[in-house]
Amino acid sequence: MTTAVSTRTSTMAQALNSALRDEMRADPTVHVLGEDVGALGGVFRITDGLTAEFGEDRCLNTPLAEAGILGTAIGMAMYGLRPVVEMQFDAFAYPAMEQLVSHVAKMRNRTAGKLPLPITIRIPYGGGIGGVEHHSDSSEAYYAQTPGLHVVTPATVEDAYGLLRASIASDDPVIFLEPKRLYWGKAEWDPSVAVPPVGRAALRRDGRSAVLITYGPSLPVCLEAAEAAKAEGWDLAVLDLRTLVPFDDETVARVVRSVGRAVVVHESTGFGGVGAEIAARVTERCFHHLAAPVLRVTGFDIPYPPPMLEHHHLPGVDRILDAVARLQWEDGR
Amino acid sequence: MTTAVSTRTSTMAQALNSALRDEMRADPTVHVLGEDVGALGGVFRITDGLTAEFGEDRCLNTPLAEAGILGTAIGMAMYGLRPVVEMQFDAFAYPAMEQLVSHVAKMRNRTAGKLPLPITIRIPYGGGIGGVEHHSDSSEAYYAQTPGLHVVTPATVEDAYGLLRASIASDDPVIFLEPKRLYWGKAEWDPSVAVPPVGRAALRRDGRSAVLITYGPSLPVCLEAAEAAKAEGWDLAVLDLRTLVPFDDETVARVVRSVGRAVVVHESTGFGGVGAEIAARVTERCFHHLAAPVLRVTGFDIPYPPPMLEHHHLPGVDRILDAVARLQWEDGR
Amino acid sequence: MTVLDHRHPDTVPGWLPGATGPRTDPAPLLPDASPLRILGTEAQAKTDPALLRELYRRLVVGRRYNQQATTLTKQGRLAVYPASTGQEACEVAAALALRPQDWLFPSYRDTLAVVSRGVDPLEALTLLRGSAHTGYDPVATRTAPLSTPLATQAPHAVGLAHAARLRGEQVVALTMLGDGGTSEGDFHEALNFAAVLHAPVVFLVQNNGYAISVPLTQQSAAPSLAHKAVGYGMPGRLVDGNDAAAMHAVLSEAVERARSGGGPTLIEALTYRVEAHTNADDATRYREDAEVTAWREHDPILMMERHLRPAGVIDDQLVQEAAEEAEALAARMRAEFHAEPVLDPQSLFTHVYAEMTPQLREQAAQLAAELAAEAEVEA
Amino acid sequence: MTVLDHRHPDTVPGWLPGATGPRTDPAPLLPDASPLRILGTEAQAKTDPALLRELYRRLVVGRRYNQQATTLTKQGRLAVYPASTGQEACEVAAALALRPQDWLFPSYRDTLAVVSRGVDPLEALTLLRGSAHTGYDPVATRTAPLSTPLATQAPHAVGLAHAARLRGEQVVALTMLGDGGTSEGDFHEALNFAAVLHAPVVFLVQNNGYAISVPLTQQSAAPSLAHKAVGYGMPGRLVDGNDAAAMHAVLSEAVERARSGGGPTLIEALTYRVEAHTNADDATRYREDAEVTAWREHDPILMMERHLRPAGVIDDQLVQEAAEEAEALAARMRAEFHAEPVLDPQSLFTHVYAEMTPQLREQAAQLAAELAAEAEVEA
Ligand SMILES: Cc1ncc(C[n+]2csc(CCOP(=O)(O)OP(=O)(O)O)c2C)c(N)n1
Ligand SMILES: Cc1ncc(C[n+]2csc(CCOP(=O)(O)OP(=O)(O)O)c2C)c(N)n1
Ligand SMILES: [Mg+2]
Ligand SMILES: [Mg+2]
Repeated sequence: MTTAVSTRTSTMAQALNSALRDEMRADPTVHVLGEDVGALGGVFRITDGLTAEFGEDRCLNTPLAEAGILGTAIGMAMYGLRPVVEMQFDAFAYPAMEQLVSHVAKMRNRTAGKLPLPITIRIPYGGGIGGVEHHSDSSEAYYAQTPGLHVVTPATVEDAYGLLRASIASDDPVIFLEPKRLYWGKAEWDPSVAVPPVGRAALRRDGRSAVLITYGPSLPVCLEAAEAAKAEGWDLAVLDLRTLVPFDDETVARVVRSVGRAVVVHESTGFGGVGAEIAARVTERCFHHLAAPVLRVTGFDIPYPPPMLEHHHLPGVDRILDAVARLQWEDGR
Repeated sequence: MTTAVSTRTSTMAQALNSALRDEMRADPTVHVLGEDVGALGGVFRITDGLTAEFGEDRCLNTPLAEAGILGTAIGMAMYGLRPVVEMQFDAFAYPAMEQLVSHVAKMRNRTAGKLPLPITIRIPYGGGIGGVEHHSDSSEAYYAQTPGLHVVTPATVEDAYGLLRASIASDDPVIFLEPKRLYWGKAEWDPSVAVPPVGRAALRRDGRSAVLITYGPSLPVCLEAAEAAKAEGWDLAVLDLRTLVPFDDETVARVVRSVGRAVVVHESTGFGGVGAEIAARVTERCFHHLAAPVLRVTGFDIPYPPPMLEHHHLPGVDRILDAVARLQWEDGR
Repeated sequence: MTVLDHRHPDTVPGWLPGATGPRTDPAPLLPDASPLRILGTEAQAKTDPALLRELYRRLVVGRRYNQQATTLTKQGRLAVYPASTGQEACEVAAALALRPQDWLFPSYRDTLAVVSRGVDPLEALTLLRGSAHTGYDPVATRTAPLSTPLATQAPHAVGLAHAARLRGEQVVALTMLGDGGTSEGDFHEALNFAAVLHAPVVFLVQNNGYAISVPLTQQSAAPSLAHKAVGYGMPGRLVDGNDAAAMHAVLSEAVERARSGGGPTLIEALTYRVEAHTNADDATRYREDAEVTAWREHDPILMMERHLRPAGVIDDQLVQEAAEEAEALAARMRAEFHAEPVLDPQSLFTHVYAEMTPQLREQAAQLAAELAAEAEVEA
Repeated sequence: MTVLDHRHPDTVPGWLPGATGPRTDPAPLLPDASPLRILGTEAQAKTDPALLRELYRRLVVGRRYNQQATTLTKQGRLAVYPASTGQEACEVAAALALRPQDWLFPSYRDTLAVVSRGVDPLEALTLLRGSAHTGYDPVATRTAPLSTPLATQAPHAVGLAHAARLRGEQVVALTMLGDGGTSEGDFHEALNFAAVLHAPVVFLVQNNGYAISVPLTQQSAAPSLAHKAVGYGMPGRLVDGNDAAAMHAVLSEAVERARSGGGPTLIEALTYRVEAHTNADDATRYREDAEVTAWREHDPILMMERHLRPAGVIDDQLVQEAAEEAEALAARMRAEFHAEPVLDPQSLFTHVYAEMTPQLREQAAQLAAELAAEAEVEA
């Protein structure tokens, strides 16, 4: 696979674009399709320049119909191609739900392995960008509970590049969730480092008081909270799951056992959210190591609010620290 | 509202049919629509005789398109009608996902209460009936995590009648999940008893050792397990949630605190399932009353298997008792 | 005897063995070869001058509305604005063709139609301002919320029209979509339901040549989008979407036909999106200026002036009155949008359900406590 | 220069200001007024007798297959069976019109087409037996899994055909749907994608009059389902679905047109579901016997015998050979299906992903332990 050597500084959006370009160069069976992915380069410019370099046959502007896009990608994958589908926004992937649940997630299983579908479905998700309704949904729980799908969501520029390449190279269908509000954050990263495996969490910050377990759009706010917690005398670890399915039980359990207290943080609604699964399985595995119940800090159980009110909905540093404070410290830190 | 007085013995399917008929008689704005709900009475006969009694205008055979059915029902509700939609099977509700999530669940909220949608969406769900693929999905978690929806699922003949009437009468949209494999179970019930409120769990069996928390299709197997547990010296309580949203925290927490041990049982896949939410919130609320982590007994994390293998997938008495045995009894019962 | 006993009076029941001929005659359902035009044709003289003047006045005001809204985005007073500049004839004709009891189901680009129906711009634009999802009362205004998920409003229009028909009320539902929206499954399902139910619905497709960056040729290979109608058993109409008189004629005919039990109609209006998709879009990435220039020549306001000034239907006085009304609206918009909206954080929790759930009550209390604490810190 | 540079060669780029005429001529896309027939027309004499005999043979075998499968349900050897009795002409013609490299995308009712393509009934029927979701190798047989979610297979056919075209391989995808399936959004989206991509796909709609209990009049108000084609810019063809010769002619023409770069075709075959929806259905609830009787007279096998015996194309020898082949197949089915299938519980966990996840490994171990414990108890 052709990869640059020196490190570069770029936004997450640019890193995603590089990942697509590098995979398309490395593997002629990789095809991109979606709404506006051609000359426009997608509304977030993630596919910028791909049609120019690879032609319309490799990067295709489709008609405006998400079930049709995913259904067409399924057929392409059945013939040996490796489609990468762009859904324009989280809420606009819902029309493809039947194709996703009844075919993408099940095709390998219902054909006893004869028809694997190596499709990557890129979905810009989450809020915090002042988007109007239907442009800020956190839809990860719909996908995480559907057997047969891998669910990946990067939180750093380097992971965005590496995990997207890993997802495209995977022989399983991958829901690749891109945190919109991190698209424009710049960082220095090394495109030549080994592609991280799907399914492994990353400890972003070590700590001895408690661990914040999070992913995607909520990682930066958790790191901020951990910084602020020092003033309160808390030394917080921050764990970035990176992959929701398959879940990295090993790493998560090891960290939780070592600190004995955990708070799960995500911006999607709490009830039935991925945080419930994390809290439940962590408790199942670490019950006697826990000094307090695993708490959750999430968006409220409401439809995503209008832009001028979204800051009330999204978990912030204070809300996270309030939860940490409720971790029953009486028995010491 | 006209209701019979004496008790009757009927199947759950017949009780649901009575509930529809009685609501349609009581309220002229109640309209039924869906595939085959007319002359055929639906593939499960739940709408049997409704077109004959109320005419095609009140019970409508629609074209074969679930998004169109639900979208049409939304428009009817916007004009003041009270539509009851029948989805033919669980997996065939997926095409309506966008209408459900982006409109049904949000319309009241996005119009500041000006456009409530009193729609009841009936969905026969779950397995155990030897159905071919796509006919046995347990899809409750998709709905339970979507704010704006109520999610109701009866487990007894009497509740099927009462909860369906309550759901139709509700001014909020209700996902009414009907456990297919309980359709043909007969019981004596009293149509004249007060309609149970949406949102309240029912303790089906009291016990002092531990509580099995369940709903819908898994209630009978939990009661069986509780019976069998006596031989092991366990006195198990069985709690039937009846409504998943809004969740009856009060009753659930009270029962769990009183017994100190809980196992959540449902047939849908475990990862990201409703059981995760139940385990997480029970633990949050009852941590120091718990002698053991809340365990989950669920279907495996796989696409629903073919009929000849489904018995391996579905939680049975033994699998439930195995979990009860893991509730760390060393500190006595 | 029910409404549905003759849900589609013209069709014979299914096919018979060895049947000959289609179930119904497709000929009357097919659109004319060329889009309907009135301005500059004989039909112009037969059109009520008062109507033409009213359309002109609304066009001018509508154009100014589009310009002012775009300006407000530059000043950060609107989060985003999808202009209907160049498409005003479709927008105002849609508003004018409806009666008060009729319902409008607009898409996200159709705030002008909503305003032209009488909704205050401040209320019509809350979605794009970011202050509320829907700023007007849909029931009081007979105007559904702006629909962002494309084509999803179409089945709503069918259901509402069907419900009104069941109640014996003469209500018509008009839904507006774009060319791109016709590719969605919901469009197909809505047209089929409307035809089968014989519902009083009018589907207005504004074919403005693009779905964001995707040109029509990558969206459809059909002779015209109006040709889709025959596949559902409803008439398809092709009209010059920049000819306000033609737009009003085609829409009024379809609306009144629906009202009188004639069933649904699909209308394709040929128009053009002269601005970028929204203020956030860069149209130079996917189209040539020459194309835009050509369409600016075919501008709906220019067309009216070109043909109606010589005919004396439009005179200096009307031009001046229209300009003044337009400026007054723009001034009001500037004033209203420069005031900061007052928003209640607790509104996050009201209207999720008829009654707050116990869980939402907990969460509302949590937010209230957080805000109280913040206020303390600030004090 | 790419395949997509001329994804739909006939359409002009969008509309021009003041355009006249549709983008392309709709006339050639519209179906003929009457369904195509060959049997009993002059065209019959022009048809290769060998082909007619082959079609007859397959019809007879197909009918017997349907009868035997239905019998197996009564004996509990199949969980459920949706018979294609009366529709065999569509099923066998579809199989015969394809070349080995072509792909078939069947719906749940089309196991006969799958068997007629050469798949063993035991493998074709695992879904309905309940032993496996898909019993045959889709890649080896160029036959997609039976699709139960209606119309969802249609976009798969488009994607596969498009992929083959991108690779320069002359592969055609034929997808089969029912009249009810045409109401689904996926049908619409698939046809539009096929037309826009100019993909080598053939859409065969078997209009058998019903979607379970719902008659065509409650499904569509169109002059014919074939008339939907013009709305996508592809030709629509109407054919007598019980005339095997006509079915084969229309399908072959469409398949070879697609193969030679002519793009997709929509075919509506007029036929009838003479049995109930499945063995579990009670058709007396929603239709009259008289209707069924009329169609039995128009039976595809009867029609061939009626017209081809006098012409000497079908003789006693062929009739007997076909009957013997049919009986042989039935006997094999009885034998094969009376053996209990051997199933591996661990197969629940294999093939969910390329590699078992850690969670699935735990669950597989749990099940293995449970089964071991059970075995012990039994021992
Ligand atoms: C279901 C859905 N998919 C995608 C989008 C994102 N999107 C917003 S506008 C747009 C283009 C719409 O084109 P068209 O229907 O022609 O309307 P126009 O913008 O030209 O008025 C797209 C793809 C959406 N809003 N809804
Ligand atoms: C998406 C979806 N909705 C509903 C069903 C349930 N269902 C199975 S067959 C059927 C009727 C199909 O009618 P048609 O398409 O005409 O095919 P036919 O049965 O006549 O062959 C229905 C509604 C389904 N399988 N898939
Ligand atoms: Mg457009
Ligand atoms: Mg049919």
